[in-house]
Amino acid sequence: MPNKITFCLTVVFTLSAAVAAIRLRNPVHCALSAALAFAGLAVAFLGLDAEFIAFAQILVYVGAISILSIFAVLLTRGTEVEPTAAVFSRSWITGIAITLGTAAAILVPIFSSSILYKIAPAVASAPVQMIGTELMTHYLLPMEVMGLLLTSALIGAVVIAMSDRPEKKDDSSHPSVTRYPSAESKPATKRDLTTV
Amino acid sequence: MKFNFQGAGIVRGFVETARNFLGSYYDPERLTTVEYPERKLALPENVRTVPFLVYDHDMSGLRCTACKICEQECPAACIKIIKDTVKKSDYLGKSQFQPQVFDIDIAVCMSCGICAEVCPFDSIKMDQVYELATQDRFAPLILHKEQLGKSNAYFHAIHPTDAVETDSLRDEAKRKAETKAAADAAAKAAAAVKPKPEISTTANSQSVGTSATANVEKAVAT
Amino acid sequence: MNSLDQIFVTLKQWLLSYVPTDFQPVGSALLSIVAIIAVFGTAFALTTILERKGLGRIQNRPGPNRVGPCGFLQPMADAVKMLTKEDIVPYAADKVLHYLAPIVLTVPIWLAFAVLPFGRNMSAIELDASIVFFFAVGSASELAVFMAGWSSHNKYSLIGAMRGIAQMISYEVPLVLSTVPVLMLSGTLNLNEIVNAQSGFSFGVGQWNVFTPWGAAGFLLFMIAATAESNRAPFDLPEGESEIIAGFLTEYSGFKYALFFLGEYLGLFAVTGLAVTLFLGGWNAPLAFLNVVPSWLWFFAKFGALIAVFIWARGTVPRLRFDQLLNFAWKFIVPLTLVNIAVAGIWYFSSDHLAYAVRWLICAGIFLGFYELLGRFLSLKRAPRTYRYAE
Amino acid sequence: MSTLRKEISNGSFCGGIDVDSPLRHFSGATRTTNTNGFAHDLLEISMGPHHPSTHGVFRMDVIVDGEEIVQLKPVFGYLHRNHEKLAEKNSYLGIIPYTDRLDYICSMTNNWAYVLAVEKLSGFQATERAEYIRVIVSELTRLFNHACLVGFLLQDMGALGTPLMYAFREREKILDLFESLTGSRMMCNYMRFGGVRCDLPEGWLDEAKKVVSDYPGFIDQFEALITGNEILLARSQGVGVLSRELAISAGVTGPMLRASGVNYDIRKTDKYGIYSRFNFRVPLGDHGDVFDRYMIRVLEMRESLKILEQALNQIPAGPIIDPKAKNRGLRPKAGEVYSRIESPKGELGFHIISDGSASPYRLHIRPPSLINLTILEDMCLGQTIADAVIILGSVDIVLGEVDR
Amino acid sequence: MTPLSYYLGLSGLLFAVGFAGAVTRRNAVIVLLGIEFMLGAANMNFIAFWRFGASGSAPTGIMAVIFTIAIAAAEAAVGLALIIAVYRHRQTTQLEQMDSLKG
Repeated sequence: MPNKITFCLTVVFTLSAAVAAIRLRNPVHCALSAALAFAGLAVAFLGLDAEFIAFAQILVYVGAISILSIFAVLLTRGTEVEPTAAVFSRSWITGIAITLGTAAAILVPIFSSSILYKIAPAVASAPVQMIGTELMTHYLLPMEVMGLLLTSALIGAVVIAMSDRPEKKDDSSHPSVTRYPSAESKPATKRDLTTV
Repeated sequence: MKFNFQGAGIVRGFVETARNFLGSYYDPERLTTVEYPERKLALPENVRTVPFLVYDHDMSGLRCTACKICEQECPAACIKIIKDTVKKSDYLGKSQFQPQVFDIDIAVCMSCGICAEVCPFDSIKMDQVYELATQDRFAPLILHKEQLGKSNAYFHAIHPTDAVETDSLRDEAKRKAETKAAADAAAKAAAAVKPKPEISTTANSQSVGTSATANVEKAVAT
Repeated sequence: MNSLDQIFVTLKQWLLSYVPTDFQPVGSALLSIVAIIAVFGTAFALTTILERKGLGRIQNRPGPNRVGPCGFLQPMADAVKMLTKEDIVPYAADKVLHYLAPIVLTVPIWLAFAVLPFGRNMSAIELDASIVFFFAVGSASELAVFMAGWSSHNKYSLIGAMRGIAQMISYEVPLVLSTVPVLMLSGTLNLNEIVNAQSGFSFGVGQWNVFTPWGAAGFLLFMIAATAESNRAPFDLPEGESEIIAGFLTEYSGFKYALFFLGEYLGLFAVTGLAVTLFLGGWNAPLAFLNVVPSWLWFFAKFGALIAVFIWARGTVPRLRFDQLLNFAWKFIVPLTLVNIAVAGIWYFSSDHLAYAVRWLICAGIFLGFYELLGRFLSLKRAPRTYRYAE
Repeated sequence: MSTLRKEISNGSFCGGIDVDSPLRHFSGATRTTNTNGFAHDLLEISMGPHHPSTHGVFRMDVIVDGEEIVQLKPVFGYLHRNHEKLAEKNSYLGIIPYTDRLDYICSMTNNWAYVLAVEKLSGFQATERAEYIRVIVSELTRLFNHACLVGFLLQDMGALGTPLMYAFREREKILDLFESLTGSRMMCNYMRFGGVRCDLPEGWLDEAKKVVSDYPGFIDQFEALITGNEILLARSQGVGVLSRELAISAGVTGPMLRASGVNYDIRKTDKYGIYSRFNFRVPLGDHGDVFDRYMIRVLEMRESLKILEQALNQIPAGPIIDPKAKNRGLRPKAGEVYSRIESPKGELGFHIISDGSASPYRLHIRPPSLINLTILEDMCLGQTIADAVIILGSVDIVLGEVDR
Repeated sequence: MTPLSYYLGLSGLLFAVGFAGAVTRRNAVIVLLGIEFMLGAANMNFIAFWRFGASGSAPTGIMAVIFTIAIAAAEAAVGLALIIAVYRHRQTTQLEQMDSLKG
């Protein structure tokens, strides 16, 4: 029973954060709510005894992806609220309709399938040691490919986002200043001020 | 000896701060703080804060003659003097004015000491009190004659060198004045046989007084 | 000896024996939480005063010594001041985020202490992947810094927040990478097991990771990254008070400011505790005969020593500039951590072929070579100069 | 990553400001288009007058692109106290305490500059002993001014007070000397036309010799603490470069000018006072950046110590003030004079016009801080906010002198 | 133990919410967030089926999720970089204004 209460709380938390993430007006708020939703998802993973995945989920989604999206929002002046967006607008109705439609399409089959009410085996765990061994044996090729993908994604992201502006050559070079006449052309003041 | 591996400068800095940290436990050079309200540093003799007025014996012996030189010379114009209406005899026996009002606004005073420097009567000197904070920014910061007046003994206590020098000068002047007075008295005694002695004495003393005043006035004018 | 070592464990079990069996997990957790909050809350108060006193001594002055005996009640006075101050929220601020930011910073940090082994049998929860958990809960602080800076609606705050996020992201990479050699050679992500792996003695000296070349290098790199990660000088750019007032904290006052302060120190404590666990043998005694001293005392002794190093650094070095900070991370620290991983590999595979001392020298030599090389590369344009004189 | 980071700092800062927020107008965020045609958001930051590192009530109106400065306007005048106009109502003697308050760190050199001008105007000559005393107190002033400056500079760099506290520790010793000599630690009001106000107290020279002989130890300690520090090198080398030409044409003087490689020290060129008698050198920098300005000050301290050693050993006995010189009620004959000295901050000049009355007809001060400050923008363009702070610190301004 | 269907229900709802966000929002960043939600929902399924499946001893579902998370990270990095690149050319992140293939 406590399990179910925890689970329900997690569901409410995750889903409301997710709804907030896609419906709030200010994109910064959206990104922050998304971080909350991802964290809620990680809690759900914990409930499924997948500790490593839960922590990885937080590390990657909360620590990296939501920060990245915040950066993207700020870099694109995304904080400017869409001027016409009312709190409740026509897109809400569309959104609710789509959500309900999709959810129905998914959930009706799930709940009509009796086999899915099965009870989990008492113990199931994937210790980190095992995950590591699997990654290095059965899943070696996918892991290598993944490394390649991440590297290329890193390079690709940098290249795409790179500015076209030429980098400054040297921080010791000083912009030439023309405000003052140069020392040579300065007319010498002849007035002798020390005469009393 | 200089090691020039990367980060050597930072390491040297760490050594230096560690030396200071450890030194603060045994070397007074490395812990220079004087914890003020409990411990106070002895003030050097020359220290000056705000002016005060010197008197001999008691307030009636205020040396100030209300000549207003300090009032005029004060760069910040923080001195206000009103002359008394009656004259008193000073330590030389001369008849001098004393200030009826002598106010210094120490909120304005910048402790430059020019008043003490220009005073021809060694009357205004620089004090050494420095705990002058008050709750009110106006009235308590205007020092009146009563607060400003301090004894010659106090002057001796805070500026011994200056005070001794001043006293010797004054003693000298007094001695001269006394000799002169004695001579005058002798002359008076000698002249006592002559007619109209009172008038002559009065005229004489008056002329001394006026000439002193005239000197002061002249000094002010320049 | 054993009873003193296990005194807290025994105490907890004794207390739990009064709790009904159904509630024992909850009771156990609560007891751990109370203990952690009490210990590290006190450590926070103590650190603030000791830091101020230490900095004072470094700077030839005694530091705060007015409140209570030797000034040790100063944290109480500070707390009273902080709590009674007016809590000012700027008119244009995003009120909700402004309110939430200190909470988001402070709460997850407490979680990090759950996995640290403070002594023999003394970690609040036993997790298989405890170091991943540690870094996962630490990632919330970036969000908190952003929330604080952005919601304050102040330019200095925003600059500070941007600096803060970029800095934390950049230094999280070397922070994690510098722990990798330890994980590699211990073969586990579990902090308790990492401590156990360092529990042996050779010639009476503890087999701590820091006594190996990769461990020493990793420790250095970890400490640098930890300094940056916890926004301490010389990496205190997000708050750089001489440049951007107080950075993302500019618009905070009163209790919220105190919470930020608390959160930053807790973050520092957490990474320091991790450094002790990973490199300094956790709660193990340095010398075999010192095993009589309780294990938790060793942990906190090492912990205090590392905190003192942070304070020392704060009193010594000036602050970096922002681009230099990032260059330092990406062009110096990150490559060195990668080199260190390789060094750890060499160390591991050469164990059968080479004598200990030779192995040590080779591994240290490789690392120091790269260190010097990368350092030169980083400071190409800079050198001490000579000056000429005119008569 | 570095380019990504560059983008992060580019234009992102206005992200925080909503269109409909009242701050939008206040922020002064402006949209410009660069050559590539994509919008950059520039942010105007008003650094000061309440800012931890503007050295007083000074404001820098900075427009930044990310953290890079594209425009900087120094705004000063918050500490204007009307010194030049006040002088027209004051006696010649009464002006001296006001000069203390120009550059309130170095009152001795301010006194000297003014007194020298009046002496030139009225033809007084300071006595031999007074000249020596003047040199001694001025070089002591230079010592602690430079020590404070490097301390403040490192404070601006974020060194959390340690170098500053060490500098202040030494400064206290010199201030103690000044206190026992003049009665005041900072507002000395010491020099008079034709000499100085009071003679050296008993034992003062020995104390001064002790301070001077201990001082190199402090400089060594200070340099060990920070000069080789890689962070200092990284922060200051190549930052805030002031070219030789610009420095000359902008009228920059003092250590700043010498850091740019120009051999110009009024102690050498004018040989005012008795500086021609002393053997000392003028250190010159080649790069004109913040590090050179820092080092020049450190080296100048060592040269000042040489002067002090010579002066303290050679000082003759004799009167401290020319008996013919008149201080109170001075009325110099009508005329005009400009006199200058090498104050620790640069060329400090007093231009006095007398109409024969008891107050100057006009008095104008050439404050080195102000003139040196005028090129702040040229040094800061293209640098970051953090650099601007240390560049300002390396200029060595005192707002009392800038605003007068 | 919470039955499997509960987890699948959460997964389905999260997927629906993410899908609605991806379809209805105009801001490209938030569309990306919606897609991440859908990925997260899929991960949920993997984990749930692994936990309730017979093959508890082999971490198959875990493996799949590890790779999904890595892909999601790469996708987010590239996607956001693309958004920034597009913004630089068109000064907008509103998807409906990105209606031209010409850069």
